[in-house]
Amino acid sequence: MNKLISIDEAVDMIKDGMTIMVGGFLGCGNPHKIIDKLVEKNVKDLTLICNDSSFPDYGVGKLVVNHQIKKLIASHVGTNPETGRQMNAGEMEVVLVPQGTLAEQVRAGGAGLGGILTPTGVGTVIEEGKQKITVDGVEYLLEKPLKADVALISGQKVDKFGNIVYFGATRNFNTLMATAADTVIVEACEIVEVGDLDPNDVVTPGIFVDYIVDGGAN
Amino acid sequence: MNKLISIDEAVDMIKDGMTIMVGGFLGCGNPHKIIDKLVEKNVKDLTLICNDSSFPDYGVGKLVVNHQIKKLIASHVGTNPETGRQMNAGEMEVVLVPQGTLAEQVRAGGAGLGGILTPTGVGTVIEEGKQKITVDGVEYLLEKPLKADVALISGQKVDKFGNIVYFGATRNFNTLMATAADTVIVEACEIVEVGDLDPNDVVTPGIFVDYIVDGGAN
Amino acid sequence: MDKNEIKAFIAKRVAKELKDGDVVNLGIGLPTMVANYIPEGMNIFLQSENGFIGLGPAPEPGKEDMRIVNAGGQPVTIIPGGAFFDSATSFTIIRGGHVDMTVLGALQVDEKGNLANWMIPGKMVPGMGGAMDLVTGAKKVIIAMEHTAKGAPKILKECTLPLTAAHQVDMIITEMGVMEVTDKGIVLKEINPEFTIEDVQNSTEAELIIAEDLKKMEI
Amino acid sequence: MDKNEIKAFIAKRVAKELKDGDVVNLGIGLPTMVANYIPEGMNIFLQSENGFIGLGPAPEPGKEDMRIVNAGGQPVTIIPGGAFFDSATSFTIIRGGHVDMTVLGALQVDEKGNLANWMIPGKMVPGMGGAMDLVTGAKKVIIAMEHTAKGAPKILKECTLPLTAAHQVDMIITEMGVMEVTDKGIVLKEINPEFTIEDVQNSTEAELIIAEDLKKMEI
Repeated sequence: MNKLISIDEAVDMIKDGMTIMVGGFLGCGNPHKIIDKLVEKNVKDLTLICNDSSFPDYGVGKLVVNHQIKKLIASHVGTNPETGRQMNAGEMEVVLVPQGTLAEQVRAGGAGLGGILTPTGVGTVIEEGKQKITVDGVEYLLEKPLKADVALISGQKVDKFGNIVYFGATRNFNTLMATAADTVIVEACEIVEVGDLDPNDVVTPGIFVDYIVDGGAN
Repeated sequence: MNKLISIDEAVDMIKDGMTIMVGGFLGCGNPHKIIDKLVEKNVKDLTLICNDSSFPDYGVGKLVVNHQIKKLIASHVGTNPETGRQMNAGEMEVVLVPQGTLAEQVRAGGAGLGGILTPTGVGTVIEEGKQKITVDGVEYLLEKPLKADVALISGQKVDKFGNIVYFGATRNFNTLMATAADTVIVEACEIVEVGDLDPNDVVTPGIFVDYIVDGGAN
Repeated sequence: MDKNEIKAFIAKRVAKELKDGDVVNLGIGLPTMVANYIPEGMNIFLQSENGFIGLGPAPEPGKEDMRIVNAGGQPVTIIPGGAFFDSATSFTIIRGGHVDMTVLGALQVDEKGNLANWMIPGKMVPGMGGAMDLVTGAKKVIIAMEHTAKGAPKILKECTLPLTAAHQVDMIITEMGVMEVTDKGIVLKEINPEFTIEDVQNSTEAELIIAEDLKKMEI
Repeated sequence: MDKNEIKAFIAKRVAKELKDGDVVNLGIGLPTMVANYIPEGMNIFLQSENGFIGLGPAPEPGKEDMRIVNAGGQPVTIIPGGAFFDSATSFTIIRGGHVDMTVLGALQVDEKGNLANWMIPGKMVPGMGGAMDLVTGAKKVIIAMEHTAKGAPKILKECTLPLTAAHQVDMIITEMGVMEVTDKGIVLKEINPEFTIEDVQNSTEAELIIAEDLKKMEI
């Protein structure tokens, strides 16, 4: 039951062609050390599920710049010009999803739901190819769950069982992605002993977490 | 912006025939002082959405014993014999819902979703009268959102803006119901000043809470 | 064996199914007793659907805190490394496949893996609580129960009571043996040496398939 | 008025729509400036869709913490009484109707209340971020923008760019006036005295309905 592994061991679990989820919002809450190692090891053809593609030199943006992403599922790509370039050049497939829908899709994947009905996107191009379902006279889009092979998340304080406490705005998609992948790896700013976290304060229970990497203060 | 009111003022907002949600699980996390006052004022014909009907002499169970509930939506009623008696005698309508579905229905109500698709209940009597939707070859039940006129919840530490921190297993449906009613009233075990709670520790943000009642230690 | 010995025997055999690191949800009654027989040194994380993981033993008398109770409303404790959460998270864990094993009792279970344990129409309608989600979402569903109810079989060709879930039961453990529910039917894998195969079949409505390597049921 | 004065003028007029206790989400750019003009003594709770409520001003130089940033990734602060949460909770607030008002810019807006502000096909495809949810879920949607783009109308009979949301815009505030989107069309409710009704109509493709009690736009 030792969940502590090295960054190398963590990145070795990520193979060419895998689907990965990465927590974070414009880099805030990205697991930066793991991403840097992923760039170094140059794992290819990844499908990346992330809120955004961050900036070219910050967080997940580096994976795009290094041409490691085959397909990106995100809500916003405007802060990384390289994403737009690769998208327009046909080098990378980009699926744009409303942010609240993306959050619910990841959550549904983790919660064993077959999907959720959202009013967001009705009457827009977002509804193309999707089932529309009317409930009590109102139209909704059926949005399907998302899952991944590996979720790479970050936490502020993490105990050795994987219980996570977050700080500030780093939480974003990290809590959701922790539930929705076959393998969940958390990069911890600080690792503490089991029992050091108040069970009332834990945000992500450790049962969701498979491995812990010491990321040091970010 | 003063959200602090008396228990009398709180209960005066609940009128005969209203739909109320009450947080708690077999009484744990029920807003006990508000419930006692509701019994005293004898508000009638309520539709109650709660995980269960607790015990006859504890929490929401008292509302059942006092014949104040016209319709109960719950996942479990076995600990309160009076619920079964009224149900069998046709004095109270009882809708039994799987607990995880009830949680998602309340959450969907608060989150503006048109519903969720769950595998729970497929092939059982629970699917009667419900839309079945197949996603990627798997059958799910479409479960609709639930909302209420008033949500009565309880919190451990509550600041004067309504930010809530919970203790132990009292959390259960309280977080969800805080999002899903027109008026949300929290019974606080302890009331603290704005700024006393760490924004990283808040579980229910104060914007969801309309009124705060001082419940004292439960 | 008397009633209590039978229950303890079943609970002990269920405990042998546990694997280190498992997240487990135990139903009320006999299944709860499984917690007493977790092998030494094994880390098992008991989930309580009312809102936490890391269910510990009952508190010492006088130390009860009614804010920390199990899904039956009884005061309990939480172990170091545990965590409290709300009902949506609790059922994300349950429905989302994050519970490795759930152990539940049954009124009836059948050869298709159907389970009925939440109501007897017109007589007992306590509600399903979290059982429907548990049986649907847990990776492994074990039914732990006495083999018959007052002599009447509970393991049937087809359940007659309203179902808790269809096609979800993986294993049935009784005082008579250990059975696996397969596509072909119910396979008797282990037998309590106090009984013959005929005894077990006579107490079972469903036709049992006898495992080629039928073993002695040991605890 | 120069560009900056125009923007400040619009932001000041938007600020007059705020009510004590409102939960407000401000888009990037001009809408963000509204925060500078919140009336004294009024409690407004700014929601940041990346995960908190109680958005405060930029920190002092040297006190930036990259773990506390706004939806544009810029370091900010949180006010006392604020709270951090995850993206699911953030959009429960947004989609669930718990945001009283959102203020956003537009590429195009039309007389049916349709809004286009997230892409120009083949040219600019930044993604919708949280805008589609905000426009769908907020109780009141205000478009705050310059009335025209390089002289070309942005308030149209029908949007030609891909929509952000259909039928959701409640109010349009520009340097020329304040308009309400109604079932009958766009009603000019206030006019900046620097302009005539003809000026405003000439800068607007949609046919304006002039309010009977047309008022002077004041800030």
